[in-house]
Amino acid sequence: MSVPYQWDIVLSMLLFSIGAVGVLVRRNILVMFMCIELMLNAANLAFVSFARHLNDVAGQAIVFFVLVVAAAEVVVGLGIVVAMFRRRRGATADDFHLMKG
Amino acid sequence: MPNDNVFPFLSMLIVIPAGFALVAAAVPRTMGERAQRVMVEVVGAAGMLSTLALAVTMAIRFKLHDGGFQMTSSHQWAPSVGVSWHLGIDGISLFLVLMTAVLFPLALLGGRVKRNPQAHVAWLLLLEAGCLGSFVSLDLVLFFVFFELTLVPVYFIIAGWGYAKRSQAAVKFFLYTFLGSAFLLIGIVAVAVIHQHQTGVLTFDLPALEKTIAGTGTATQILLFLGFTAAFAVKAPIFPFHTWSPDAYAESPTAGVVILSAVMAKLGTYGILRFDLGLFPRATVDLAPYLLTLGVVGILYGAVVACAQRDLKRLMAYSSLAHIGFIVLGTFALTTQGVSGGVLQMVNHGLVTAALFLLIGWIYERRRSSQTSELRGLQRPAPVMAAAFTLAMLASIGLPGLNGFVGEFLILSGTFLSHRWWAVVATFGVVVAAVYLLWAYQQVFHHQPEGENATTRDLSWREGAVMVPLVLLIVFLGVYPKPVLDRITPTIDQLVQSVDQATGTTQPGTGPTTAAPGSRP
Amino acid sequence: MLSHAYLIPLLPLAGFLVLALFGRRIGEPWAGWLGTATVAGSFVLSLVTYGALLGRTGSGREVTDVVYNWIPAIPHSGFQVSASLLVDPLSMTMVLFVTGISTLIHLYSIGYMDGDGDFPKFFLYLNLFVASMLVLVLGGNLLMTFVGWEGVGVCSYWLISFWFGRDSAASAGKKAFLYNRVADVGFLLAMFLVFERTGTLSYGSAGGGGFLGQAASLPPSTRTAVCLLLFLAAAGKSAQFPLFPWLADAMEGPTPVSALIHAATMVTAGVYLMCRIGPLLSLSHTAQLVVSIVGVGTAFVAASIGCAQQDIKKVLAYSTVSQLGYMFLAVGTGAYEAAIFLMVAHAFFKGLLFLGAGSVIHGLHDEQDLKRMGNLRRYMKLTFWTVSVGVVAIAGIPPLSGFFAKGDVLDNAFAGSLFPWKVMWAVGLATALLTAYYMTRLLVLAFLGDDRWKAVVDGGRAKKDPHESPWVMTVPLVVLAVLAVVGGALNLPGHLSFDPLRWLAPVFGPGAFEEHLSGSSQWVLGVVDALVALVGAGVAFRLWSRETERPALEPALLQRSWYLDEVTDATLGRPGQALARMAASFDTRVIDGAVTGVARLTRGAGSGLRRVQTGYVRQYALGITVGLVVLVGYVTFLAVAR
Amino acid sequence: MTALLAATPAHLTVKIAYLSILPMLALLGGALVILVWSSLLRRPLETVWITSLTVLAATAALVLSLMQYFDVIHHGAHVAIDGAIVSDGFSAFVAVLVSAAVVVAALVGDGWLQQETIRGPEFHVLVLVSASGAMVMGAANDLIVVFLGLEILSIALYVLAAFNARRRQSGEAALKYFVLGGFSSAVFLYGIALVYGSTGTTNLPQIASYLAQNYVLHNGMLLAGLALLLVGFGFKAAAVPFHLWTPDVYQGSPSPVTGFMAAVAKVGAFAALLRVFVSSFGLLRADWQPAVWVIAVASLLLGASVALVQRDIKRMLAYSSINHAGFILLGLQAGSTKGVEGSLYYLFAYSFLALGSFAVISVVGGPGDGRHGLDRYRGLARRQPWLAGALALFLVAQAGIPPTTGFWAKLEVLQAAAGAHSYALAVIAMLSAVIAGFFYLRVVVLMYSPAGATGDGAATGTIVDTVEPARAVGDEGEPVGVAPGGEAGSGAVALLEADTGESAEPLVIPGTTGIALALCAGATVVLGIYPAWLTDFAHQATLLFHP
Repeated sequence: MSVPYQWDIVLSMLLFSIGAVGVLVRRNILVMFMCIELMLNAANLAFVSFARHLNDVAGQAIVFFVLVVAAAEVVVGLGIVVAMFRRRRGATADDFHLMKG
Repeated sequence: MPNDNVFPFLSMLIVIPAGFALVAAAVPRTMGERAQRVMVEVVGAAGMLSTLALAVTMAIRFKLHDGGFQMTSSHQWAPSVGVSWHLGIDGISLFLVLMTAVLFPLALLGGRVKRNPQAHVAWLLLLEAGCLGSFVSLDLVLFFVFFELTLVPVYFIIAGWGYAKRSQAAVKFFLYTFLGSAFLLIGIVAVAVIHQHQTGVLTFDLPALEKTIAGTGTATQILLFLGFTAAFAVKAPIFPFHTWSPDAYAESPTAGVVILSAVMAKLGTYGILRFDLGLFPRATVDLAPYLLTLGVVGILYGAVVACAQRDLKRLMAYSSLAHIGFIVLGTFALTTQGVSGGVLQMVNHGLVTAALFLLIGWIYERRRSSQTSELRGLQRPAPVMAAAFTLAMLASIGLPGLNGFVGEFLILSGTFLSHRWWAVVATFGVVVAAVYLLWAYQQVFHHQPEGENATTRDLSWREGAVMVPLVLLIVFLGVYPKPVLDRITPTIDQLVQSVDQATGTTQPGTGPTTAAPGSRP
Repeated sequence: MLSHAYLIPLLPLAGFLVLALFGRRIGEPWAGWLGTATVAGSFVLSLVTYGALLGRTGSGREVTDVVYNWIPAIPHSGFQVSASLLVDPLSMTMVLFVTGISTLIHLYSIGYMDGDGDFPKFFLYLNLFVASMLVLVLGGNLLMTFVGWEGVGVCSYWLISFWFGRDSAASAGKKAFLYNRVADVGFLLAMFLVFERTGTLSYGSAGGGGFLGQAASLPPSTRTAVCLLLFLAAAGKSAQFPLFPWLADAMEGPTPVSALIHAATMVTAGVYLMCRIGPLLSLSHTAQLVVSIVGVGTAFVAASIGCAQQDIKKVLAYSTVSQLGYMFLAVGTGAYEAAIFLMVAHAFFKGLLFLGAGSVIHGLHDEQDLKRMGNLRRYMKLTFWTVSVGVVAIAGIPPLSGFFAKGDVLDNAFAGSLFPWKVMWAVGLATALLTAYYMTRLLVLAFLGDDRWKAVVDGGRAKKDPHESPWVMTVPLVVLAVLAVVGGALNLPGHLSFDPLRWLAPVFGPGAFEEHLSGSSQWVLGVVDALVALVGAGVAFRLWSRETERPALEPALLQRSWYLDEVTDATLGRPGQALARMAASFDTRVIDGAVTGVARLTRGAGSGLRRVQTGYVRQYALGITVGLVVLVGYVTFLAVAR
Repeated sequence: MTALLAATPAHLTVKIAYLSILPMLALLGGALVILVWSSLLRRPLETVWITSLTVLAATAALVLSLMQYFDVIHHGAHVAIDGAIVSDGFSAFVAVLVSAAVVVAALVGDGWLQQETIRGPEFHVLVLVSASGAMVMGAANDLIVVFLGLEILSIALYVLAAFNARRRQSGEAALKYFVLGGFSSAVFLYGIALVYGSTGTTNLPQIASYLAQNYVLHNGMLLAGLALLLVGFGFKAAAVPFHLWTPDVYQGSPSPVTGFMAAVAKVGAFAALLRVFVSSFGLLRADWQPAVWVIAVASLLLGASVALVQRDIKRMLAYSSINHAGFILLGLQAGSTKGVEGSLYYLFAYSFLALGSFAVISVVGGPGDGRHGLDRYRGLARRQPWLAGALALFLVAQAGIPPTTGFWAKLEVLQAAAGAHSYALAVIAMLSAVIAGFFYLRVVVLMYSPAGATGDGAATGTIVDTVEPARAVGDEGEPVGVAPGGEAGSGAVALLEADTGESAEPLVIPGTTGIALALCAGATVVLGIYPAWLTDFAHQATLLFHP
């Protein structure tokens, strides 16, 4: 209770950074998805913390929107991944570079 | 601005060729190739001749002793961006319009193509609309639109009907000019924005802009001047922005090169005269020595390089560089005499180069070559062609009695009044011009012809019919330039006076009582 | 008639136009007769005009005839040029002899050009030439003179390269045009300067508002500059040192052309021009000095070359150059009348000589080498006698015209004080010696000695015997011979009621030099001249009547015209070509190279940048992150910095 | 109708002002109808009907957005749905543009679907949904609504990108687009969070008034949030350095989708970007202008120069779209209403050029939509003069040659840049346009060169000369030959192409694609010759910018 909201923000930033770095360093596409989810949730955490700090309910409502969006995104993303992996089993993100230059 | 005339001459001048271009493009293929060719060429000729008739009517109605714009036509076009359809004609543009209207039908008739005449004719008509539009536009953006519009037809004409390296040449021409226009467009926009900051009105109207821009600071004017001149210098071309021209001229089909060298080059010199002098008088006066130098360098350099050319069309390209140098010289002499000579020379150069390029094109048609090494003794089998070539060549050299001389003389003597030493150096260019042209003539027409050269056909009736008007004009303008000069000089005098007023200078006079020459700073 | 002077040049011009349009259909020989008729008509008209002018006095003898307004008045500078003709004693004298000689040579050409495929075209050019020449001498302002000046130049170009199938003829025509073109720069610059300083280009010498009337009020430097610039033009047209090599090459043209253009008329245009600006020239001693030095120098140099030439026409060509040098000497010493006198006399005897040479060439079936002639007097009697008259005349043996004309020039040089120690006179006298020498050599080699032409095998068969020319060719010979004999009478001082040269004086203005030698000195000088001429002729006769090969007397230096062509080639020709080639390669490599270089650079940048696009999605994400970090870094900087 | 709504008591119900969302509803409704109808039928619905319905829905949306526009003209701008959506000239302009683009995209898609014999309503439904997202972005009055619009737009596009199941590039494109899109969305969302944290609101006008009332110009967190927003927008708008996905995705996606993407996704992204930055963060102009300046310059130059060395037309146009993004950023960088006007005009012009170009490409790509090498365009003018003419027109217009909309677009943004004294930017932009001119022209050259490598010597020389530059570059570097990439069968495909040459199967322009092409070309030329209609529209739209 007595933790200042700034620490929540720092935490969310950390989470966000971990997510971002995860996208950059992990080759497994599913893990990359998870990292993106982590980033989104870091943003959610930030929203909630700010909302509490500002005494504004809107910030908390936003989280629901984000959750829905994230869910939709995952559905589509997984669909694409499945379609891709049906052709090439055990592929990583780095295996897809037909197009470049 | 009120419209001068009940009949919109100038708008029609643009609409007629453009409309005929559409008609020509719409002639169906289904009627058979022969019939289609005839149909298309009739449409082309009808369009160009009616344009010519219109232009002649305008010239007749043109009021003497009036330096201002006549037959103006002003309509809203894109008001929210400050662009209007403002057309007008004065002593500077009148004869360029006439020349354009004369040369297009001749180019069409003289430069017929075998393959796909439909597209050729349609592009030519569109090109004519673009060229005429550029000469009569009094709105900067409108001018730019026409100025750029000309690129596309020329590009397609070169790339479609040109010689071996046509694509390269066409692309080079397009991009080089496009690069120049990029600066012009920025300059145009900047001029309008400055005007807007001062008056709160967004407009590209030339007369309105001249009132404010002519009074802006010299530094600003110089920047804007350079932006405008970049485009014109490339188009003209002025040394050292000319290297597209030998390629483009050499690879163009006959009609293309005639228009390119005779008409479109004038867009550049016309642009300088119309926009640089009117909008940026201070920059003009400050930079005149540099442009004069470029002009003189162009005269000598073009002539010298022409001496080393072995292809008639490339030779003519460098020759044009030299002649454009004369026009630049006259323009930046900033004396009524020099500038008038420059305008006259634009017309003269157009007629003469058109004649020469047509002849070279015909030689190419017969001999499949324009290399001097492969042509020999053509005067024997083709005396009429040789005679026409001689006449055009002598006009190009500046023989008195032919049109090239009067312009050149006015330019040089006008420049001598204000910038003596530039005129002196430029006079030597007159000598070198004779060197390469006579050399080329000797190579191509003299000696004893052998083989194919000996059986070269002389001019056909069609070709003769194309040459006759050019020859008559070349002689007429040399013998009696008065009707032209009478209409040019009032406008030029007004222009030079406005430059003088804006900069607080006076153009030098003549006679024993005047101060030493070169008094203009 | 004075106000209809424009008809004089108009008639040959009309002939030109008719021939240009219908020449081929008119054909031979009627095209020639048409040309001759128009020129003869001009001659008649000029006679009438001349008479009309005689009937007037004082300033009435200067009539300006404005045909039309050529270049209308330009605002501010007031530049305005009319197509105007100036009818005065000087121009009418010129017109008279130009049309007269032209008529004769036209007539001669009908015979000479007989059978040429381009017969009508020859007369076309010839008529245009006459018209231009008449415009030149009648022009009422510098620009009109320039019109004629260039017109005769271009006709000369056409006529020299008339047989353009021969490379040498084509090149010679071009050479002539280019030399003249170089000189024209002087004419143009002079016009600019005159206009700038006086506001007009009209002559108007006797106070007609022209620049000559203002001559006295001009600063000396301007006067000198204008005179020297015009002299440059004159030196080109009249083949003065160092611009004379073209005239020798010009002999490639048909002989009537050489006679008319390159001896009698066109090449004297420079002298005419200098006489025309006499009022100005007389006020500039520097210019006078330059003109006379160049004149006498050219006279001597050309005469020396003439001594070693083998081609009959080249001998005559250098002789012409030399005689023109005399005329400039006269002009330079202020003796304009003497110059005009020599010009007219020279037109007679040099025209005669050329026509005679043409007759020889014609008779020998296009043989021009003196060493392959000989003993022609047996076959071509009339030609021999008329040519002999010409040689005696030009050599300066009394009482033929050459003696009086040349004597006049030398007397003036003797009396003049421009240059110390009579150097001018001495060099002039030496030239006279050479003149007599090489002309006699020509006569001897061609008409005396053995029938050397019989030994020449041309194309496997011996030459046919020479024959005398038809009457159309011999009549002009006879007429000119008569004129060459009696021409000296033109200037017999003060004994006739009408003195055709003295009346020119007003044209030249008050500054013109007036000969003030006593009668006895004139006699002495005349005797010296005659003696010198006889010595020269005698030496030549002795040396050449037996022997035809004397290498010691024909050194390469003289045969090759003092190597002037070689020097020109080395200093201008080849460096010029090298410059053109260098400039062309500079154009493609440097200027165009810069353009393509920019294009290549852009393309290089593109192909470098595309490597960033690796195709790996994680690297793309990295790219976005880098952008993000930079942006955040930037805003952090902003927040901290402020 | 608004009057009626205004009459209802405000406390009883959230004021909806339906007209402001009706265009979106029309699109979504159309999507729903198609979906429901086709699932109710036993047999799959004929594509003709689906297309017709889509066009109908889009046309309805177009009419409704025009009505919205005139409503705004007469009654002024207003907000709706509790301030979440705004109805002003700007949103109406975007709605008009998007719905018109949908009409074209649906027609092009129809032709492509028939060519590929793909049945089913999904393509059109996804297009409609995606477009509604773009429309939402144009009308969004709240950062969260922007985010929602962005996601609606994106998620549908991810699927569309993967739509060509037979091509592996299609899947790869979708994957890359999805991963990177998700990543940037997260960044964008975090940016919203930071802005929310600093200003206490996500409502755009409220942010603006907050900034106006509080002197928070040095708030690091706010600025960081702004930076993150810029990243998110920059990604969707394909601005350097957030552009890296663009070439791959444009190349891999089915051609009609690429066209749609280039047009609508850019419109949505830029619409929101302009509104957020100019209207809400306008006071921070001085802070973001330099960043936008750098991004614009980078986009202009990189887009133009890398496009120069491409040998695949879709990839080339992808880089060209990056270049265009740079031009549109000129308007943003000016930070003025004139700038917004310029950008809007540019978006309008570019959308139809992109749609048209990719429509041609989808036809030329042939069955399988796999052949996009530049060689494919050699001699096209002979085989298909109309197709070649249309593409030439679109390319020339993209180069900015008058009298086409492309020219007026450049004039508009240049005016804006000059008005903001960004002359250096203007010069760089025009230089990049010249570079761009080269590669547009290269395609034109190819199309108008005689077909077949075995033609007469002159013709071959021409082609070699023209394509030479690109080839030379490809050779000197690593073999980055874009031509069918590292694909297994690429060599064979290339060979096949080279062999068949001109005598390949005749190209058939599907009727619907033809109509679409005519629409695009007509818009380009007619609006180029009568520019006043569109310039005034953009001008008015900006004047009626809310607030």
